[in-house]
Amino acid sequence: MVPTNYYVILSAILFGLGVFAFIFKRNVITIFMSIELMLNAVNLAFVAFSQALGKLDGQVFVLFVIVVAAAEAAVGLGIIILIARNRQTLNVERVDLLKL
Amino acid sequence: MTTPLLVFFVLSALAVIGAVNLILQKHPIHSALSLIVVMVALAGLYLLMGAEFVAAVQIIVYGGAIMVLFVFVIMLLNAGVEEHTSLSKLAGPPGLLLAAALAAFVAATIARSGASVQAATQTGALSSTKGISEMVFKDFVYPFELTSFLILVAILGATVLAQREKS
Amino acid sequence: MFPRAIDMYRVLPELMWCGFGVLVMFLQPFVRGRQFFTFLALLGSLAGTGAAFASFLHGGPGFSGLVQSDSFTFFFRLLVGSVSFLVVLAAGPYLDREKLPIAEFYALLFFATAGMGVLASAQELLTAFIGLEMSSISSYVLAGYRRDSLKSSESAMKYFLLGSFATAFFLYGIALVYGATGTTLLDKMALTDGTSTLLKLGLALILIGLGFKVAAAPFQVWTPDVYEGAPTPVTALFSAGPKAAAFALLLRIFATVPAATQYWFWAFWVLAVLTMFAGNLGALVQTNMKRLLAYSSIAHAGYILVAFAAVTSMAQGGSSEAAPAYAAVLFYLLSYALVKLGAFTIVSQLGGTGEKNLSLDDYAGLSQRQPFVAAMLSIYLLSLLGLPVTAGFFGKFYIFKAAVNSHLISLAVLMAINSVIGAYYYLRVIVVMYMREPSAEAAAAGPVPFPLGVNAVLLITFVGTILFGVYPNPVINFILRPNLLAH
Amino acid sequence: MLSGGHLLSVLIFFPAAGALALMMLRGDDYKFIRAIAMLVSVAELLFSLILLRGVPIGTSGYQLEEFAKWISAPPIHYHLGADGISMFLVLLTTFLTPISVLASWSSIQHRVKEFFVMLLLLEVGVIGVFFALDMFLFFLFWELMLIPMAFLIGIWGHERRVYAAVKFVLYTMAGSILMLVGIIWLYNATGTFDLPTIQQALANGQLVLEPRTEMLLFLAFFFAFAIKVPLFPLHTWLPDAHVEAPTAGSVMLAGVLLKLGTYGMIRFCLPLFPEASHRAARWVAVLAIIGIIYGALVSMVQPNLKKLVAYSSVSHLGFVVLGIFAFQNISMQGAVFQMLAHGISTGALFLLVGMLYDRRHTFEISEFGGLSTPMPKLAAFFLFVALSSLGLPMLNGFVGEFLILLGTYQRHWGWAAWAALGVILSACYLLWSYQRVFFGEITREKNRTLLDASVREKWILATMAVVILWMGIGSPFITRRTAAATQTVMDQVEPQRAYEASSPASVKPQAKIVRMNAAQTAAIERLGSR
Amino acid sequence: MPAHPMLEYLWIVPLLPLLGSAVNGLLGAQWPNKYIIITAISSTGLAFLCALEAVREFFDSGQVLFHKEYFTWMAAGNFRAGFDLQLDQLTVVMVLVVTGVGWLIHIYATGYMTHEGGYYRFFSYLNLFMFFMLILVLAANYALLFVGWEGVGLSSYLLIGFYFLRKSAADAGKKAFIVNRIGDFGFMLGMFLLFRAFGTLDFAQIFAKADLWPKDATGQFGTLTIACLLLFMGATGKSAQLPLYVWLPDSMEGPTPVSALIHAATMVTAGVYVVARSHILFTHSPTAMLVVAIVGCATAFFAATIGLVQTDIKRVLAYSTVSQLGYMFLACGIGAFTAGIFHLMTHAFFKALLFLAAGSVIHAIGGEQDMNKMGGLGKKIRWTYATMLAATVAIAGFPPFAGFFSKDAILFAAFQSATGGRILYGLGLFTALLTAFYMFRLIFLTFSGRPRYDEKKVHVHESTWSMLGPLVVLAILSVIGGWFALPAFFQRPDYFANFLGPVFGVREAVEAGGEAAVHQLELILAGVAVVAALIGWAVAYWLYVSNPRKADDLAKSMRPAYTTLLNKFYVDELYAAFVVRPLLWLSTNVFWKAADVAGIDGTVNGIAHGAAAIGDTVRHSQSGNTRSYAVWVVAGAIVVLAVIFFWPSASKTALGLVH
Repeated sequence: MVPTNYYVILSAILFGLGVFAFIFKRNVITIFMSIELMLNAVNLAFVAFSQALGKLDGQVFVLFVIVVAAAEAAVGLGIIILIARNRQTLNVERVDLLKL
Repeated sequence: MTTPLLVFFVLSALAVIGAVNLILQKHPIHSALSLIVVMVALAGLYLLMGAEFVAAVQIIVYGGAIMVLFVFVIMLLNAGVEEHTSLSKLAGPPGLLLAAALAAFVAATIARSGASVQAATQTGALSSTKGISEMVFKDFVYPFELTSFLILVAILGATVLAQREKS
Repeated sequence: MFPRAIDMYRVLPELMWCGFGVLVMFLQPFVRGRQFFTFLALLGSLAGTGAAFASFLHGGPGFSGLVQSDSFTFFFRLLVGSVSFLVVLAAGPYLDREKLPIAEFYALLFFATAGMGVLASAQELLTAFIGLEMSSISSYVLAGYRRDSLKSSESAMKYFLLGSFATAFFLYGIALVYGATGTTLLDKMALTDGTSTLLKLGLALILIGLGFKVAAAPFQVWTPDVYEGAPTPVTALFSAGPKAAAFALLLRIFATVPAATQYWFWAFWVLAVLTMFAGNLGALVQTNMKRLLAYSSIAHAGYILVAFAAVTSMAQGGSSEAAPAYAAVLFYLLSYALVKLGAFTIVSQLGGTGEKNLSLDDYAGLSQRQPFVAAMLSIYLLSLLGLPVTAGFFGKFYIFKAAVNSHLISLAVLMAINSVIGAYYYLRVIVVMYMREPSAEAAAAGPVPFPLGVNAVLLITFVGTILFGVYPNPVINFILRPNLLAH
Repeated sequence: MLSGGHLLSVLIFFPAAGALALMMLRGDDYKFIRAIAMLVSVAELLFSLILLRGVPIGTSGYQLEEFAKWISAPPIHYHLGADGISMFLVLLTTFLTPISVLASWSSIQHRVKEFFVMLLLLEVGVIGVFFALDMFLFFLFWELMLIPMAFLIGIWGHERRVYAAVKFVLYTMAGSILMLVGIIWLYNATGTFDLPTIQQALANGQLVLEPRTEMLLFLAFFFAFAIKVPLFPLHTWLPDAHVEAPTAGSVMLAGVLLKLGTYGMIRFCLPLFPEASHRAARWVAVLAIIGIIYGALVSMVQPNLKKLVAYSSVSHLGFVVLGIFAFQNISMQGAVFQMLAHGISTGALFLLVGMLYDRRHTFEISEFGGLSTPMPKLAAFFLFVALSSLGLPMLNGFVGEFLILLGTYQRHWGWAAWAALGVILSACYLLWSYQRVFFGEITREKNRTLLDASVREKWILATMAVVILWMGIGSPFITRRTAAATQTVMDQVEPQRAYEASSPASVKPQAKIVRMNAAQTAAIERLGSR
Repeated sequence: MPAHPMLEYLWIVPLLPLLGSAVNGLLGAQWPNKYIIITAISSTGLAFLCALEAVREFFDSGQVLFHKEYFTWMAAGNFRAGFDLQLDQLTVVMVLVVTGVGWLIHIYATGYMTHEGGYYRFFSYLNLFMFFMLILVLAANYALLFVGWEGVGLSSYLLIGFYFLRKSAADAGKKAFIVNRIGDFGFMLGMFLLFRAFGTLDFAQIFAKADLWPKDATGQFGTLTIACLLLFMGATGKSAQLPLYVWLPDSMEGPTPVSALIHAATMVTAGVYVVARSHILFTHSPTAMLVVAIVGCATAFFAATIGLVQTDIKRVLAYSTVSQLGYMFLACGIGAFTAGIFHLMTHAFFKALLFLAAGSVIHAIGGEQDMNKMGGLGKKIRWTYATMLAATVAIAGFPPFAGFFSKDAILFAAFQSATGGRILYGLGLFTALLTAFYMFRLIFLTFSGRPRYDEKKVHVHESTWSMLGPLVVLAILSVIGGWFALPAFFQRPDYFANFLGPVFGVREAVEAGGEAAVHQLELILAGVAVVAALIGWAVAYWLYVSNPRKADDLAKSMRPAYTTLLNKFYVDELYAAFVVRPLLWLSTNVFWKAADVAGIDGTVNGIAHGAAAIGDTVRHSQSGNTRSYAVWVVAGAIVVLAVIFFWPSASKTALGLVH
């Protein structure tokens, strides 16, 4: 039996890596992927807690999160396409018309 | 070391390596593949915890549909190797240090508070897909219905954003 | 299994909004007339807002406690409903001018409104999350609605990336809270042990996520960029709607979960101070009206956070004296929404095709070119500044009162200092409008036309601003009722 | 007592109605607009004269009270009332407004309609401040009058008008927002915004403020008032505002707006926080004295005539503050009188400076010189007004200064002695500037052909001169009517005379906060139901 | 009809000149000179007549102090200052001097000012002065007295600055006013102190109460001492005593009738009047008395020394006035109030005459005031010469001219005075010598010798009779004015002292007509004084008539002393260097530019700029780069976490800190 804590710590590590990736990466798509990574970390925590608590609702939440992630992905990628079209770049650092 | 623990370590190592690889890879397609590795590893962990339904959804929806969408977009936009600019002063070492600090803090806090997670009592119920569906359609029917509208929003949004000008 | 009718009643406004959203989407391919959709949208937002009365009359918890239809919910539903109504009024002419598709806009607006309604009524974190996402995802799209505009698409991208980033924090917070308490239902959460570190961490992360949504410093960085880039009616919506909804959720968590009030107090204190200063100081040097108003939004979020600090400080004692502090937040959100809508609508209209005339210099001598508009804008600005006979004054007054009530004198004094800083840039706009001569080309161009819809928005917001500035009793009495949050 | 009908409300809102009517007019018929503005302000003046009958001599307490419930939570009432002090300040306002209208007759040539609208709105705010008995209402009017004044400076002012207008607003607002915090804090301690109720509770010991709280509250109020007065070192907005303001703006600013600060001190600081007032008195007095001397010295060396007059206000208002914080009935009455006298004489000085400006478009003293020759009448009026300002007996300035100093002397001879230096210095700067402007040979060719006072100007100045003289000789007309009010203030500030420099901590009030009891709340309710 | 209508309506006396002033001031600009003259002369003349009638009624009523309250002028708390007039013997003297001499001077001025512009203005001011002066002497309380006190200062300001086109005139006027104000500063404080001590400012009440006070011991500063000294400070300002005398010589910038009226006969004596009026207070304070005596004596001597070398004819007279006023204060200081007032009266006659005659001289010689450019005028303007000579003899103290009696009374009193009397007497006597010297020097330089002016250009002419008339009248008064005291020399009661007895106490009057030994002494002292005056005359004659060059030689041989005297001991320069200029410098550079503009306003603006600078920094944190924004979010997250987890007081108990 794996202690719940292990899972949660793993989720924290993955979440942290997601945050790290968000800052580190320049490509919009990859940055978006790091968000997905963070959401996955959340899912892991939900399932782990669900198992620890012996309640199913945690898993239901995971389903919802996945749906939301899908919806976000659809819109997000739409935006990314828009940006790529408008700017001919996928580098977030190049998209800085709005500032100061 | 028990078998589940061994499996856990293997899968979690896989997940972490995948995540790190996502960061290290220069080409988005490689990053996407690394992410899929993470997702698969997580699906394995879900199985390990006995959450088969979630694991399946993870593979099908996440690993399958969503990541395919990613790859599709990468291909569509013909995204090349990541351009390594450093225009942001903050996002250099200081920002990364902050991110690392945040991650470390969250992980450490969770590690220290392990006792506060309530102990597992009944694991058997977890495998019940029926239970899940009952919950979705009974207890959580309202958010569930809302997610349907959410998907509508997504569809609508995607078309609004990505469609070519009519003129 | 079909839910009970009473449950449906209690979420009727959201259903209305979603339903009209779907209807608009459905009719879009069949109907050409733009006026039709505007009319439909007005009808829809009114219907949703009207449905709020129905659900208020049939108040109580719905869907086994996932949502709560009480006075508090009612207030926010009315607020976001009115906001959407006014945005429809203002957006119609705007969309025509910018030649943008109209039906999709309204549909997205409806879904966003519904999301806010969900946020306001949610009594459970996951439902709240879904609501948040509904409003957020619609918002991302709306921000990028002017697809050809570089600024608009950039705005959408930034909003989307950072918004999702923050959402992840929020979600992780929910996960940890769930882990610590075994539930996501707020009222059940209240019954559990509030001292666990995991809960503390979870609540902290939730605060981070919501702090981003309400543009609290240092999470405020996205605000100016997104506000500037988004189409102006959308900016108006952003400043009034989602923010109010996020505040509603925060309030709900406060009111229900004692642990939150305990852990959050100092965080709110610090965030309030940072936010006020970041907003006001940032606005000092702005020359673009949209950005200026964006920074002012940040500042006002700071003021509201002061009231939050007061709420926490009061609620900690568990006394009923927190009620005026809640009322302060609610009233402020109302007054602020009215004013911001009016101001952004004027900015939107004066911006001209393609939103070109947004610089402060374009407002030079406005009082001579369009005295009526200048007077209106001045009233809004003075309300933001917090001068008497405007709703903004009472808003600020109630916040001061809440802060002093909670013995947060230092915070009140800091807020006072900020009010003075704020006065400077609001006055600057008035000064430019009234005390500078119009440029030759602006004078030659003649007055910018103000269509009926826009004028209606101005009239409504103006009347509201003055009415609530002179006679706030009905609102105050309503939001001070003891069973505001039935928990 | 609600027997007075609604005179006070009428006085407050009549100019507002006038402003509204003006707004409806077409903007290009200047003559008609001016006439309407004049009509409204004169009618207002006539209305306000009824006050003289409505506020009987020797009756303490507020007269002509009006009470209506307004905001339910927190309980805020529309509560107006007048006593001797506020009555005369209102009369001063209603007197100066038509004068200002007349003074702007020809010098305001663009955006005429807005100008008079702003002027009338300013009158609304000011009168409201004087009549308000609910602290919230007071604050409301207090803030309300800022905007018209800022517009008057900012639109119709001179070169650096915008800077001055913004500075004026920010300065004042800095203080007033703190005052708002103070008002709310006081509400917290008492449960009411109603001034008479709080005063009553203080008087019969139902309300005792903890010393530190009282001091902080005092400071919150005092700071706002001190900025408005302006008390050294918070005065630097004043020269800018005055120099840049149009003549009418300066007249109203110096004549009325500055008095709001001293009025606030009399109405709020002293009665509400007697202990703190006593403890702060010596510091306030020091600042006031510094203001008197410093203002005079700085005034003396100004090359700009209007700035000179502005700084002289700093000096003169220092007297008023000193008179108030001497806690002597005589000096208090002197302070009230000086407020009125300063309003008239400094107002007249600004009118004169404005008339010079109308002719030469400059305030630089070096640009003038020898003006007595082309304009003997204006010179004579100027001298007359300057003499009143420097406190020549039989003119109004003297009575106030004399009573203040006389009273202050009874409290502390040193204060009076230092302050009396200001009397010498005022002669220095006024006469010196008068000499440089009007005496000597004409130094600039342009000045040779300047026109003397026109008929309109003569009427304005003659009116002012008559009032100056009348106040100087018939001062009891005023002091008799303010006596009861100042006595009330004295009664409120003096009974707890724990203030003794020699015996510290002799009588320390108990640290307790007593909320309104049910009976008092009921009393308010009863008042409201009538 | 009341029994004594003029007394009952005493306010008419001051009101008449005020009416004249108002009428001339408001309407005179359009009038021909004739109307102006009629208004001015008739108003003051009527005032004189009314005053005479009032005096008659006063005698008629048995010389009882008349006091009447007309209306309240200031009232606050327990303080009341009324427009209350009173008439007693002292007032009678003053009123008659003021109205009588004033009227004569008015008449003179109608001739003198004929060729000046601003005729109406001049008479308006002059009448205004009369009004205030009458208020001053008729006032029944200090507050009303102060009205007149300040008012005469104002009139003096206006009249000195009458030739406002001349900078020196405007300067002089301003200086007069301001120096007077410095004195008034003390006067006001004195009043405040009196009010504090007695609770009233009415003469009658104060004096009644003060009489019951014990004397403040010498050297101690009791209330009365301080009050007296403060009042005396006012008097030094008004009456041009050390150290506030500086304005009077400058005031000669005004037209000569003004100098005669204000700066010789009336206004400057107000200080003496006040001290005399307050004699009950002063006599209760030996310290104050001593100070008065010393200041008076010192001023008398000091001013006389300066007068020795002045060349401007009016300035000599001005310093002479200062000196003579010093005599009056000396008299008051040693308790001889009667003598002081007596000298005040005689001085009014002969000094007014001197000024008017000097004016006549100046008029005759075409505006020249430098005595070095006169000479030999005696034959050409005989009337002027004669009258002026009479006045000079009077001031020099030759019997039986008026000055002899009054000066002698003072010196005698000084000699007898207990504290330091001999020194005061000696100095006074020496001053008398100097007086005789510089006055005769003036006469000799002006009227004797050869003309030193250009006889071709200057046509010397005698003045008209409107000017000479007053001269003659005053000359007569200068001769006989002192005869009131004549009986004293025959061991009979001094009329004047007797008359003033009710005011100053009978004791004094008795002393004047005392025992034989005292009488003997008085005769001896009178002889000594006459000898001193003779020496003064002789020296003047020797230097300026017999050996005209000798004077220059003497001046050369004693250059430092001479220049010091010529420059009036550099007092003006000292004031300028140590008071005026530092104050202006300080005000400009320290208070205004450094403290106000740079310091306070700089701080305020600095805060504004600081805020803007911070705002700019905030704005630049808005780099537009999404990655940076993400870092901000992370930073914010860390802030929130840090606050929630590590804020030291993030617990319930610590929450109390903010409460």
